[in-house]
Amino acid sequence: MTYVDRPSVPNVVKFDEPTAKKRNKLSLMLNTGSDIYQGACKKRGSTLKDEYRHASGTAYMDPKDMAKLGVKNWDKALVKTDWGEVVVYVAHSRDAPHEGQIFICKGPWANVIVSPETYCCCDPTYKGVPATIEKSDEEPLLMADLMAEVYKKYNENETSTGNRLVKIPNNNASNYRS
Amino acid sequence: MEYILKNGIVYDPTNNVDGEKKDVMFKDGKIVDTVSPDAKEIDVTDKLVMPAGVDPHSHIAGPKLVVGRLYRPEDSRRGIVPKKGVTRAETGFSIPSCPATGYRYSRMGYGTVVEAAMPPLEAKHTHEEINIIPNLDIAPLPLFGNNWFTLEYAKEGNIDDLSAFISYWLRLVKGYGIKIVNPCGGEAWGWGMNVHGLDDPAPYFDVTAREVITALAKANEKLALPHSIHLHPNDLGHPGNYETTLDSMKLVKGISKNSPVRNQTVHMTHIQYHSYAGTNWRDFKSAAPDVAKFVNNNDHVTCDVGQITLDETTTMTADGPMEFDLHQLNGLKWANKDIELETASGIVPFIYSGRNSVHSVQWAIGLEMFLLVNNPWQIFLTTDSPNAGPFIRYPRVISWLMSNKRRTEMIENREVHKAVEKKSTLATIDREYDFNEIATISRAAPAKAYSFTDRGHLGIGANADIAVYNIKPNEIDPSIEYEVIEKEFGNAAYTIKDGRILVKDGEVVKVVPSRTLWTNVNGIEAEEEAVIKKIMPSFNKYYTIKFENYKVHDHFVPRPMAVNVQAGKAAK
Amino acid sequence: MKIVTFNQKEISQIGLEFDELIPDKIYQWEKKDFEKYEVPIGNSRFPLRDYFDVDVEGSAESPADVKIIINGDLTRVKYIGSAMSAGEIVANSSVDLHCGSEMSGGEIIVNGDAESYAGREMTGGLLTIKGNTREFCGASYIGDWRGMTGGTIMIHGNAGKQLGECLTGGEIYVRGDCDILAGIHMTKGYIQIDGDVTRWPGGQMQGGSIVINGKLSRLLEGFIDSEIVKNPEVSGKQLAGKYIKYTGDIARNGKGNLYLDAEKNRNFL
Amino acid sequence: MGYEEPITDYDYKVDNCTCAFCGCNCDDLVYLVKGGEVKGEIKDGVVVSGYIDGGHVIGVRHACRLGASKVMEDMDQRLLVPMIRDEKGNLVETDWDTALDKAAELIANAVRPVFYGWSETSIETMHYGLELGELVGAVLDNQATICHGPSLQAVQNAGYPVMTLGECKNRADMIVYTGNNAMNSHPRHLGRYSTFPRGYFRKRGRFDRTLVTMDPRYTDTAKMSDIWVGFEQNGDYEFYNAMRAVLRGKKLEKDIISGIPKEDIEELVEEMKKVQFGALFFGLGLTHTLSKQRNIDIAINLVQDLNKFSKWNLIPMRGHFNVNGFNIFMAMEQGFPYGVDFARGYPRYMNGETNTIDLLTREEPDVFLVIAADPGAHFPSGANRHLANIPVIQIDIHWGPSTELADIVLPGSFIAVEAAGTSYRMDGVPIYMKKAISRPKTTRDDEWIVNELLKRVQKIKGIKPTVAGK
Repeated sequence: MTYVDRPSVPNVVKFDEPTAKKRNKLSLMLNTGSDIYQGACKKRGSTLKDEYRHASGTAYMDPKDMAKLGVKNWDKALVKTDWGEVVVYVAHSRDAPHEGQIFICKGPWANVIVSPETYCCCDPTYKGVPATIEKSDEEPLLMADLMAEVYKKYNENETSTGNRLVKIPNNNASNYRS
Repeated sequence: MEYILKNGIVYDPTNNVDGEKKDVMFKDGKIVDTVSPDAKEIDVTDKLVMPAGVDPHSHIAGPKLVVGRLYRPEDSRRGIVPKKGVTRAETGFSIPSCPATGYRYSRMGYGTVVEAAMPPLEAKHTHEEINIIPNLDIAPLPLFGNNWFTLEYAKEGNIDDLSAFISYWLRLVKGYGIKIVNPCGGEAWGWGMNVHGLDDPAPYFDVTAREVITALAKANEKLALPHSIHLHPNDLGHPGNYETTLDSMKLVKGISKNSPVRNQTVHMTHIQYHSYAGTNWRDFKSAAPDVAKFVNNNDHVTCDVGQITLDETTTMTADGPMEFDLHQLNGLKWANKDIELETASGIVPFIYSGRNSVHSVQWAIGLEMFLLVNNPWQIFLTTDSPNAGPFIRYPRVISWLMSNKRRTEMIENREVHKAVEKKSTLATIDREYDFNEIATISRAAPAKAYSFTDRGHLGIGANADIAVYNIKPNEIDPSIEYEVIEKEFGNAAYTIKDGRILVKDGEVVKVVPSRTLWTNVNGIEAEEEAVIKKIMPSFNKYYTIKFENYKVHDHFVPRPMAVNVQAGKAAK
Repeated sequence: MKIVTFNQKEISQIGLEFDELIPDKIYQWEKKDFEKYEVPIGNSRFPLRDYFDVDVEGSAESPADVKIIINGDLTRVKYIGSAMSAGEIVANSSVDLHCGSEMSGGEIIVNGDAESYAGREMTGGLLTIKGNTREFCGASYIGDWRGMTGGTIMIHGNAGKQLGECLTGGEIYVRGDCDILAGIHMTKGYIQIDGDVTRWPGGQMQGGSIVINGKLSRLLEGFIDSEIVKNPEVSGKQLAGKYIKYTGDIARNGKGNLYLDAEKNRNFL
Repeated sequence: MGYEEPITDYDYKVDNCTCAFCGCNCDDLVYLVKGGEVKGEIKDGVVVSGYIDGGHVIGVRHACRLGASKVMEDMDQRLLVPMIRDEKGNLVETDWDTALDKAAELIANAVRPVFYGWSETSIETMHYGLELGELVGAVLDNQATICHGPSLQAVQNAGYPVMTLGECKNRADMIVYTGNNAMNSHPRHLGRYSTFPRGYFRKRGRFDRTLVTMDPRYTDTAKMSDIWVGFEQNGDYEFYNAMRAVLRGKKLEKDIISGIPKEDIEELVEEMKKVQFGALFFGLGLTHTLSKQRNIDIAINLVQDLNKFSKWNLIPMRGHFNVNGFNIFMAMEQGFPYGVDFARGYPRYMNGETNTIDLLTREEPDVFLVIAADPGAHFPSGANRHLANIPVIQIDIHWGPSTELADIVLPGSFIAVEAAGTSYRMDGVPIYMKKAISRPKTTRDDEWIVNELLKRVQKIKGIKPTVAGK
């Protein structure tokens, strides 16, 4: 079967990094993309489940960065960019070393913090977004909770999600047409 | 439904009707000799009436077309027409979208088009496009000239197995006949190389174009396919290539034809590109007189021209190496598409300009071919669309053929480069085509070459595929009124397909789905099975697709028109 | 002289397309023609009068006699002055996409920012943007290797990415800074940037000239034959000061020229 | 995950099924089906025609982890009945007529409708979708807009020297993956098409080929490569520019370019010139970084330059199984590959204006139809926020992030398992994917749903249905 609890990652005990100076907050480059666990979980359709939260809502870090931040596998962290902030798990990246970069698989968690700017080339900026990461005690939200929290689709008390809506043409006016 | 077209001036070369004023009657999609008094009358008094056009070689559907559309949005944008009435929006100039292709052919009075290159692996794609193109009957020619199985059989000289292979494959991919493109050159392009001439072997396979062409021609006649081999010979577009062209034509001279309809055993396509003398682009000149002389003396050859129309167009051919050379020449974006085990292809945008000496001479060579080949049944109207120019330029080519005045004007007004006078004989030829000859090169002769007996003429029982133009043949002087000729041939007064009026006064008024013409060879099923069994291990090993998923399912050919052939026995 | 003034009443969320409101098409229009006119919005057309009050003064014999003034928030008005060949348009606001695209003559003044594709495929005329502009200013249509072929674009603010993509003629001046890949694929023409440039100007350029009077952060390897030139003359313009002159982009056998202010870019010496 | 026993308790096998996950479209899958009744022919336990009514796929042979997970889907989250969001904000079950009528009404009255998705459904469905789009003047766009759109733009600027995957399998002696982690995104690509298979001219498979990976990260693909080029993040353009300069015979001046020593670049170029047949596969690593389409643009130019020395081709590593299909379909129907706007009665294609993300961030659309796609999972929140303001119609098979944003949910069927259809592989090879089992009774085929929407919109607009071309 293709179900897993969480992606398998190198199981590194928090190691001593002599050059690393412990910091509460790191500035790094955020990349997003896909990996096999995220792909399998998403396309199987298990997006409401805990598996998806671990497959997609995880920031894969270089072990040196993890040491600097003082986190170990499946600890929680808050990632912030100009576009938003989200709580995710952290884990040792299988693609390490890539010091100074974190990788979050595409999914609702990464979406909150990537840039929608396309620079006229239709593709949002999914990679190379400057970000900060700090340790957090909060639990990453499950998919449905995250969507409700971020987009407020059915929260009646929220009137608008910050759009500039001014006037939508009324297309019922059939009298406009001959 | 019955119709009668009253009092038109009819040109029907197949039935020796040369500009007679007569009525054309049709009923339920077929031409008949009498209709009831209830028949709907369409008055076409003194107007030009011909069978609907038959295009013998055009690239209108298939993977490389779509690559062209995909990577040339600037071309798609050039031909935009908003949706209107029964028609959807059109896009594209040199590579129109599928709906536009159908509408534009209909407006010119065409009814049948041969799609000249279908890679068997992607045949489903070609058929999908055929289904989207409206208003035409389309016969796709699968590519066999660089197929690995063909190369092996040609090397062994195993004509029996080759025939069975081809007959099976035609059914598998729903193709009409054998297309050969730069034999062995396409395979060599797999390694970034090319072959030169007939005796340069393909790397590793160690087989020459001479062997491949001979083998395929023999197989073609052995099966008695309706069309002969359709040959795009080696060395396209190289100065001095006319010798290869002559050799290629000589090659099949000894093979006797096995067909009651067509005369030829080889159809040489876009011969304009293959009639160059010289050794490089500086001393490049026309060899059209030599090639035309050979054609005039040999009736086993037909050819279509591939006339340069001096437009910005998109060149696309299965001749991969030649397209790369072209890219090196003009530096414009180059697309290439190699198909495993089967063929290559390439695409490059190209701007043919009258100010360029080479392009102008190419233009002249095409016209020379038209004018120097005496028998209009041996030379057909094409622009190798979109290679030498888009098919919507056929009316312009017709106007050039009918007007020596216009040709002289172009040369004298320097609309083309002065090299035309030095490097070709065009300026010395004053022949002008008449309407009967135009009807022959664009209708009757191509239909005959493909053994289409149900179209290309207006005899009793033929499909009611008819074109009427707002030209009064008895009043007009095409030599002077070439502009009228161009305009009217581009905007048919009526285009009738299978008895249905599709175009009226240059506007598409009805849209019908296209049909697919393909050749079904019967009678050698046992041989076919044996051959398939033999090649299956190689197929499974080297293709990346399963045999079950290779074939063109009936789903993709919803409106087939199978031409049934008894292997070895020429059909009636 | 005819002066047509558009005063905005209502902003539409879905962009209005102004490609039919150019001097070439409206020089004979009266007020009542504007009253009747329906402007394309999305997949439909809606009365222009719902969105703009139009005042017409004077009369015009030809498009060249027309001056159009548009007031209001035009950040949702696309194609202002698109394909115009004569006359004058003054937009007193920031404008949306395609301002002055395909224009062949006349003048457009934007008293604000312009969104992307300003001056795309221009063949003539003058486009002045008093604020900033964004991507693909003076570029070609996607896929075409012939971009802007003539005319002038003046940008008083900053420009975005891929300024003057596939430039085949004409002149672009940027007073402010410029983002990556200015003059990419250009074959002819002239680009002058007075501010700083981030990365890789002139990528794959084959001809033409780029002058950078500010600081450059990164240059491509394809630029070679650097030499110091003093007070050079570039496409008929006399520059003052010391410049580092490069030829490139050699990655594409290019013969374009890139002039870098020598004082501000000492690290390249 | 430990050892798992092979699946033996199946009743039927279906051979040569096509995988509906990535652009590899592997067409050699064997579905192991339990239960149900065969509607068709069966021979030695293998269904040779027709399908199995009521069966379940309990195992898949030959598929990779991704393909297997998709085929053996999670039935817990399967959408089974149409739903409409009520006033309280909950999705409530409804019947097909109500849901379709409501959707059709929204589409018919929209001023700026966007139909997004299509990459995980069949060409046959797209036919109806396009007809609907042309009728109402919608924008049709697919997932290329967020993945390989820049590749297509680069193709439009620079050219498209491609091949079918078999060319690579039979001939290639150098394989380059750039900005792509094939082992994770296209797991069978190396094994079935590029690196490992024994081809006609590469009889020893992997041993006859050199594998190069260019990626800032040391990915799973990089780990199995012979050469890994780890250029710096966002340095792609400069790196390829340097390679092209070297190809033109230029000596590099800087010692390190984009994090790679110049000697390494020169050596790599030398290697690439020497091979007989090279294949370059590029992925989203190139399209999503700083210079976006220009990275691909210059990579294509590099391949074109290399063809002067030896034979080189490339293929974009398309993600969804039919994302290429939609581009091909739109190009043949209307001349442009994606992001086509029919608002003015003719197609317009303008990057940055007629693409889904741009439209959403500009907050233009007033109805959003999403079919066989998941913007909730893939769009940046800046774009998705607008979906919370407007009616969203979803046609999909699973309850996913987009369902959380949808107002009308129409449950479709699973192409290549429960419905047949045409798809185009990443290299443009068309494959007719067959139907193996029946769909859940309460769902409908995508084709039927979109056709039904079309018919209902035609009725609202008072237009007679046309049949031409269909």
